[in-house]
Amino acid sequence: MEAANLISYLSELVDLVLPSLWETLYMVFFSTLFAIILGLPLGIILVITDKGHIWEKPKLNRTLGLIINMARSLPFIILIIAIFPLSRLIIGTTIGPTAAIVPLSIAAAPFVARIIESSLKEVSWGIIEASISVGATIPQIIFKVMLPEAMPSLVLGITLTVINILGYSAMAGAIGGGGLGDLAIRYGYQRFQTDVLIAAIIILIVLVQIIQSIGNMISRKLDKR
Amino acid sequence: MEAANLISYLSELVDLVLPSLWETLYMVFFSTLFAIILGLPLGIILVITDKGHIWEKPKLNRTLGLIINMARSLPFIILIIAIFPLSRLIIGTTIGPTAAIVPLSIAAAPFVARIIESSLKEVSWGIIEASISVGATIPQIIFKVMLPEAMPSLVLGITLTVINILGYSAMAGAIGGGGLGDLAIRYGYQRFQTDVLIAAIIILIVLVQIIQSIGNMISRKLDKR
Amino acid sequence: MITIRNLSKVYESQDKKVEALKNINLTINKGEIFGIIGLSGAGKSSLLRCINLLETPTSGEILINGTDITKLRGAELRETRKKIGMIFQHFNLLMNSTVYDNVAFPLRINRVPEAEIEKRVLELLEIVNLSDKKDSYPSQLSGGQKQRVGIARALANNPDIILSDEATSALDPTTTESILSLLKDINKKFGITIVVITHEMDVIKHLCNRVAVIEDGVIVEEGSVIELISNPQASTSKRFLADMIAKLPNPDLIQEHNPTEEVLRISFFGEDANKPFISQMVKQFDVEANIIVGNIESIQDVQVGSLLVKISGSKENIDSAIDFLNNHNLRIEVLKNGSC
Amino acid sequence: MITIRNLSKVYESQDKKVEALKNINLTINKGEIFGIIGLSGAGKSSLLRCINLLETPTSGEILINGTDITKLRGAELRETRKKIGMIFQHFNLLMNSTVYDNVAFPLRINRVPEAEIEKRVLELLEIVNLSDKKDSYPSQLSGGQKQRVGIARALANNPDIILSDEATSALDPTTTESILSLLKDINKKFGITIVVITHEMDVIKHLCNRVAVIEDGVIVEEGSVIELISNPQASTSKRFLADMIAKLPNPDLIQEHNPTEEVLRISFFGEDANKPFISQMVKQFDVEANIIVGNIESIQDVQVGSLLVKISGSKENIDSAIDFLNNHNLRIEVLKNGSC
Amino acid sequence: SNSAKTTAGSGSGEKKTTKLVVGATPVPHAEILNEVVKPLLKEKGIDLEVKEFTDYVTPNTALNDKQIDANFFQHVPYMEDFAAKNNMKLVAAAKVHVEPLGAYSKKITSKDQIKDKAVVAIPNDATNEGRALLLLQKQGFIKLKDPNGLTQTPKDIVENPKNLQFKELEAAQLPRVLQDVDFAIINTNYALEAKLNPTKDSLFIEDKDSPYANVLTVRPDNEKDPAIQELVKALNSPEVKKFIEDKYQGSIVPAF
Ligand SMILES: Nc1ncnc2c1ncn2[C@@H]1O[C@H](COP(=O)(O)OP(=O)(O)OP(=O)(O)O)[C@@H](O)[C@H]1O
Ligand SMILES: Nc1ncnc2c1ncn2[C@@H]1O[C@H](COP(=O)(O)OP(=O)(O)OP(=O)(O)O)[C@@H](O)[C@H]1O
Ligand SMILES: [Mg+2]
Ligand SMILES: [Mg+2]
Repeated sequence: MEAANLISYLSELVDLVLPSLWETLYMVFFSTLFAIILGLPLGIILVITDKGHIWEKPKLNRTLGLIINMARSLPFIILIIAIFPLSRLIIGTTIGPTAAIVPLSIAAAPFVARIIESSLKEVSWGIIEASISVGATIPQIIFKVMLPEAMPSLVLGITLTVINILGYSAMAGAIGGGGLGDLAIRYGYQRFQTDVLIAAIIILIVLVQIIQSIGNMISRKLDKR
Repeated sequence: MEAANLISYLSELVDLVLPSLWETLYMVFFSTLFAIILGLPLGIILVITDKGHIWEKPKLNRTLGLIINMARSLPFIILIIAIFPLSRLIIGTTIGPTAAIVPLSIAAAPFVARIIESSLKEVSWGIIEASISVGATIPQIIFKVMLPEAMPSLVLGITLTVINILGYSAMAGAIGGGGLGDLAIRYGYQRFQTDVLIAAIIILIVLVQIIQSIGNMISRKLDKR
Repeated sequence: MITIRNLSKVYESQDKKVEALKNINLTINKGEIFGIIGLSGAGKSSLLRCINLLETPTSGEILINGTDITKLRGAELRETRKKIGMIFQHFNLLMNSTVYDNVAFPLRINRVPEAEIEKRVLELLEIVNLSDKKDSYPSQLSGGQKQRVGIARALANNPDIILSDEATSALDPTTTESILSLLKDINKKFGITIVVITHEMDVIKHLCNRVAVIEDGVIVEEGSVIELISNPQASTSKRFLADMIAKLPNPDLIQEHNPTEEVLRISFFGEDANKPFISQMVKQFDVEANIIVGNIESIQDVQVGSLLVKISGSKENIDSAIDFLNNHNLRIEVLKNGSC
Repeated sequence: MITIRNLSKVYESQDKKVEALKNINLTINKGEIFGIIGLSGAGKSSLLRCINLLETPTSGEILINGTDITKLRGAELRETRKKIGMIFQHFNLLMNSTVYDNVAFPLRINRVPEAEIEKRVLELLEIVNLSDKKDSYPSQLSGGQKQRVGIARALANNPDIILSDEATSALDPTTTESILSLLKDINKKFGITIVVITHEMDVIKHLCNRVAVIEDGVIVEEGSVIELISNPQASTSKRFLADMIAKLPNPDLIQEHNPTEEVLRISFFGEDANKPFISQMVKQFDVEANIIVGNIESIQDVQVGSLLVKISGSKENIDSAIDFLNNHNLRIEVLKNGSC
Repeated sequence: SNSAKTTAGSGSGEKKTTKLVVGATPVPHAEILNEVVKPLLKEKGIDLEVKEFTDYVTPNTALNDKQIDANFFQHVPYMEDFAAKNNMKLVAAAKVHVEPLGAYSKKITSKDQIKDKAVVAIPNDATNEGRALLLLQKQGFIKLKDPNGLTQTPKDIVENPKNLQFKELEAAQLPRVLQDVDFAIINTNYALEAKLNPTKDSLFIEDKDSPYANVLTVRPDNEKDPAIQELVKALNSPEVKKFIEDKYQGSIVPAF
């Protein structure tokens, strides 16, 4: 290929990939944010309402478990449709990257809840007892003891979630969400354009690598045990 | 609806749903199995080669992390295509439920590795030191100390994986894997047969609920802390 | 005042029950330093943990200043707990918080202003001699240093009651002494009630007013420290006090069939100890007395002791000397070969 | 034999360094019971953990039977460690294994046949008095019970060396005694070397042959127990021994300007203690002698003691008596008001 | 919300621009729109925005919700079926092209070589699957319960003399799995992408008067909108015809 051709070829590729990258970052960032906003309280409640924990509520625990399981049972594409009315209500539309954030958040939230549940379960009971003994309220125990103590493991869990959402965001193409995954599918999978596919995937790999490295670093920094 | 009609209607529904249920169970069971077979060693190696752990190998650790991240970067549908040659090699074909097990296992393995990594990281270092002090070999520390001590949390992690694979298995429809998720998408979503959709989803919910309950139960049984 | 009535605690696991506390009745007065001793596994920690309801009693009542705390819920229970500082056997520190933040923790829970917290924490760290470790994390501390963080944390809230589960057993004598005098100080100054579990007789002797001895979940003895020491009843108490009873270091010291020598164990308690009975005996009966081993202590201003004395002289003189000692209301045992 | 040469250990965290051990040199003989004492945070655990390389020394050598283990790797290091049993300050038990399995653990690691394991484990549980808890999990045990599981585990492999980090500090005197005599027994029977960290002088007195005193990462004193007790040099040693030195319980006992009374602290060590010097003094000089407090112990067959004695009589007689005592090679201090 | 929006320019003398949002699947629909129609409409002062979808449900719901002004991805039978099932009113504004469905194989070269118990891969989405079965029926391999049903599945086959075995796969997978089956029924767009030539490589293929002509779909309320009318005109323009013929080499056939 000639230099001029190569340049125009590359600039075309960049034109294709760059907007998708932004879409991906946009969707993943906000979906993670909302998934955590939704999933964190669920995970916390799952733990503290469990048998023998600080706010034992067997019925609530079972009901919540059931709801979370229900949300996790739906295939993603079905979930997308099932929450069209919700997307319309919140975002005013059911298509585009912004609309994709709704099903992505809702699909990831129960996952986040389970991940957070299992991190919080690892907090030593002795430490919780110590905080009970100084008269801490349940919210204080949650926010001043359980979350800080579990933080290194929570950060790893959230890293896992971000990468999972990144994976799911590939399916956001179904509703015009765009993004790198969708680009890879549309060009690489449906149009057999290997160059775009490879470009998209390299960027995805770099992205995942960055996310994981940041997650590992933060987790290690926070871990004082 | 008349009784006779109802019965024939129901039997038709069952005819549609039952094979899908089997396909799902088949795919999920074996995919989980292989994902664990692949992911468990990866997760273990990720932990023990980490800084300050029992088999510190910074380079191996970083390389492995990279590979795992690469595998997690691919959108599932792209992964399916990417490993067609592998499927053909192992199963002899790239379509059908058995062939679907290959990409499902490979997609889930890095996830399993990360989940196992974060469980094993929670094993108290003091206990590992105690086993070092009695002259345990690295495999002994792994199999007699780290895994048993992390077992309650590993079981929860595997439960999470099984349900994740169940979710992914809906996408196995792309290569003729079938299963309940695919049924829900094809009949419920594309053909607007709400009854099939609902039947499939109810079964999925029941399935997830059963898996989670079993996981919780085993984890609680094993947890002696 | 802490009153425990008919307290029982049963731990149930899948297959078996452990009756850790059986119908405990106990009164701990306000301002008192109360010791709990007992063998390992006797139920000491369980009892202590019931007092702030960390362990839910299987049955019975726990009255703190007249209120049955087993009936309290929510805010009321929390307020009560805030006035009870607890030092844990296994420290239970926040692993991801610094020493400073660990000690500040109860104050933050109590919404004390940050400036006040700083003052109080630095003061407490000074007391437990950890000022230089204030920014360290628990994993960077030695065992005793962790224990001291736990102690500082328990004191932070200026509690009315302190529950201490072997607070000093991981500490060296110097640190132990400084902690004990701190506890004694705050006990005197603020009249706070202190309940301590300990294995160390020294702690009991120097710190406690009263002691309960627990054996297999049952309180077998309870009373003032002096009473316990002077006249231990339960076998646990005797075992704890074994140290204080002079024992023959070497059986060869008793020569059989030697009528001109006799080894006596003289135990005394209270006033008797203040009299120079040995020198009187030596003078009156023309015997020589050699203290082989022995221990005389002043416990809360009462002299308590046990001496192993070899008396030599003529047979009659020895006998008269023993009579003299007996008349002085001392407990005398003549050791024979084989006994000790 | 364990020889430690120029051992240093520095803990580095992001911002600061802690020099926990500074150029330690130490020889522990085969078959010896060696004590390490020191204040909390002095570096005892660090030193002990260096001996089986749980902590990698920053510099220096650790020779076990002539082999520098800091140079060992892999299988060789593991084989060496198998012969070193360690009792941890914080137990470090397998939380998801029963008491039985915890004790069996080193044996399983060593691929001992299961039948043999059973025999050995049951025997060890008998020794530490936990037979009834064999199927319990660590979370169902009291603090002392956990410690005993740790002790049983350390003994399981019939090690040549036992490293004990405050093995008995969470235990009551009875249990402590039985563990100590167990350690002493196996030391005598199998000639194993035992290194103990302890805060309890009793443990040192009854168990150890030699002691090292560590202060702020430096060994400040090292020698036989008797030497240490008779003539402590370092301030840490003195503080540890403070208990053994008779102290005046009540300053009122010294009446100022009373020439007919004098309070003496008489310290003695070894042979002197076997002589009936008090009774001799009383007789020769016509004084009365009253032992206020004091402690005479037989430590490894040597009598060691310190007595606080009030002597009353005429001024001259008292002076002569003091001369007499001084001539007996006893250390005599005349206590004045204000001193104690 | 946004039917053809008219935005007044800031300067009074400037021409009015109108914006149209059209949902389309990538090939060839989005290509036709972007490469030919967009420049044509620009001249008319209409700004065309193409939103790509990879799914067959959302473009219709989005249209019905007025989130887009038109879509261009489906054929009339699918549109009618969808509209009926979802209680929508959709209108086909213009027929544009036919993408014939064809049978391809890596193992055989003509349809006579199809053996007993041959494995045939067909698309698994409702429209294409039904259409594939109708094609097989037309070729005489099977008989369906409803000879004209649009969304039938292999379960609705009443006669299958060759005992064909059906594998239902995602449409885009079909070219990739050709070597794993005896033959596959593949959409032209995917066949093209996989470098299969519909005219040369197919065992058999739908003819040009197939009812499956792809249409521009609009709502009754904007059917008469001038901008839409311009779009219809552009789609049926000679430029589009030439583009289709040049670019797709006969594998996609203009339907106007
Ligand atoms: N991992 C670590 N990181 C930083 N500093 C440490 C670490 N471990 C120990 N230290 C510091 O090293 C010093 C020696 O600790 P070490 O545990 O050896 O003391 P110790 O003599 O066993 O005390 P104790 O009797 O309280 O158990 C202490 O000042 C401690 O704070
Ligand atoms: N969670 C539990 N489940 C079952 N048994 C328990 C539990 N906690 C304690 N026990 C048992 O209850 C008894 C009393 O335990 P406790 O901890 O009160 O003893 P302790 O007197 O504090 O002993 P130590 O001096 O060794 O700490 C012990 O036999 C112990 O094994
Ligand atoms: Mg206890
Ligand atoms: Mg230590």
